[in-house]
Amino acid sequence: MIRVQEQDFDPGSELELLRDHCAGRAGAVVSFTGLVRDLNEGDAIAQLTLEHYPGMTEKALAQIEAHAIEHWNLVAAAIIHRIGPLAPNDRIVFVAAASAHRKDAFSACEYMIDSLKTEAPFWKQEDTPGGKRWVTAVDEPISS
Amino acid sequence: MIRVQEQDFDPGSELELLRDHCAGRAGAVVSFTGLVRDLNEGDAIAQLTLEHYPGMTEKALAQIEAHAIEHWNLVAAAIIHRIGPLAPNDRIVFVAAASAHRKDAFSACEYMIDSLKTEAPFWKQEDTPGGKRWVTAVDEPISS
Amino acid sequence: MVRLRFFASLRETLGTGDEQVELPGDINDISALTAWLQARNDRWHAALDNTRVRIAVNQTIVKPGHPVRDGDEVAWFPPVTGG
Amino acid sequence: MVRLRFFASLRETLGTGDEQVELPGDINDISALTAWLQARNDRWHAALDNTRVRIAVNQTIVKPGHPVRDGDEVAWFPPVTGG
Repeated sequence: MIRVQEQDFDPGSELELLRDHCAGRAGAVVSFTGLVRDLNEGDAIAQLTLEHYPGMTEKALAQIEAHAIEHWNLVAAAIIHRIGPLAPNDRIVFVAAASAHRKDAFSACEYMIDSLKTEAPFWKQEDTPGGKRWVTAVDEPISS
Repeated sequence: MIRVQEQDFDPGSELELLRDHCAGRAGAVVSFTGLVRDLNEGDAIAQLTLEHYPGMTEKALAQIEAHAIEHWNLVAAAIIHRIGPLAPNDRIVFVAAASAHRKDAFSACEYMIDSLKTEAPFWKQEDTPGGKRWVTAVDEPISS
Repeated sequence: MVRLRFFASLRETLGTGDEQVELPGDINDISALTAWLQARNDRWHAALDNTRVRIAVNQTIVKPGHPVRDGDEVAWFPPVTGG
Repeated sequence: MVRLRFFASLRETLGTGDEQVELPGDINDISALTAWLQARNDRWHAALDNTRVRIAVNQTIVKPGHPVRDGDEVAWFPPVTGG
């Protein structure tokens, strides 16, 4: 399940949907929730704005999810990413993997968020006391 | 935060409590939820019953959590484990780690559930078509 | 008095989960205490004669030979399977 | 016509995020298309003269020299920072 949206999401509801979908076949559900930190590189963050590339984003996320489901034999998976303006402690992203065994659920969840951070076309702009600035990529660059 | 209880828990509420507690200091929250599978070693599972050692359980869980918080510099953590009779797809255990960075949150969460499975005094009994049976430990034995 | 605890399959096999015993004067470690319990009968002997059985003193896992004193709580149980 | 997309800091620097252009007859790959856009002025030249700039054709990242055809959507953007 892939969603890109401005509005907030509820991790509890998403986990419950995954569990309903698994219906006894999954023993392990691992989730990652990304939150807006109030400090980055020593500067206070008043607001974070997420820009994305509509269309390509959904394609990239669907590919990441499909690869995870196949490679780790997941029962279910989910990726949700917010766009637009966000405040400190707001949720940005949610990634979850449900599997029969816990190692697979951990590996798949970590793979999905790692891949999202290098392969999905989202860009963060921070609002700091010194003005707006684009966040610089620190992870590996996007690959072809 | 450590809890051992018969009643169900709500992962969404627990994640929200962690987020409130972090208040902008955590960028990553990783959670693990363990569910009752409807099949184990080829047999249908009608019910799973969790026995534990009251007192020692809480001590073991508190040690696991304290080590994770210190080693990975977590902002917050939680371990909840249910006891008593459970049905397929019921939640058994919830472990969560909140950290400034995602690698730490993943490592700490996986450490806590791995340690719980070998160090905390819980025992599972399965109700199968062939009768009740105690689950045999497959992980590393508990250490001193 | 020493409090003896048994859990899971051991509790079922021995038919007891919690008892209080007067510690004989010549018993001062868990290995001697285990041997003393094993002398009760064949069922006790077999159940505790298992290298996978764990022993905790005052709710902390200990190694063979760990001392036991009056007032202690000693527990025997199989490898754990929670989570 | 080819649809040109620019995102994030590149969109801001160039002052455009989305435009349609008629592809000149002698341009048939993204490297030639990028060079043609860089000839617009110094700002365009500098902004696209950066090895970290990624190029996507029809919403898939491509390598230098990838072909461009009439009807394609071509996007330039900096390394991604979501998640």
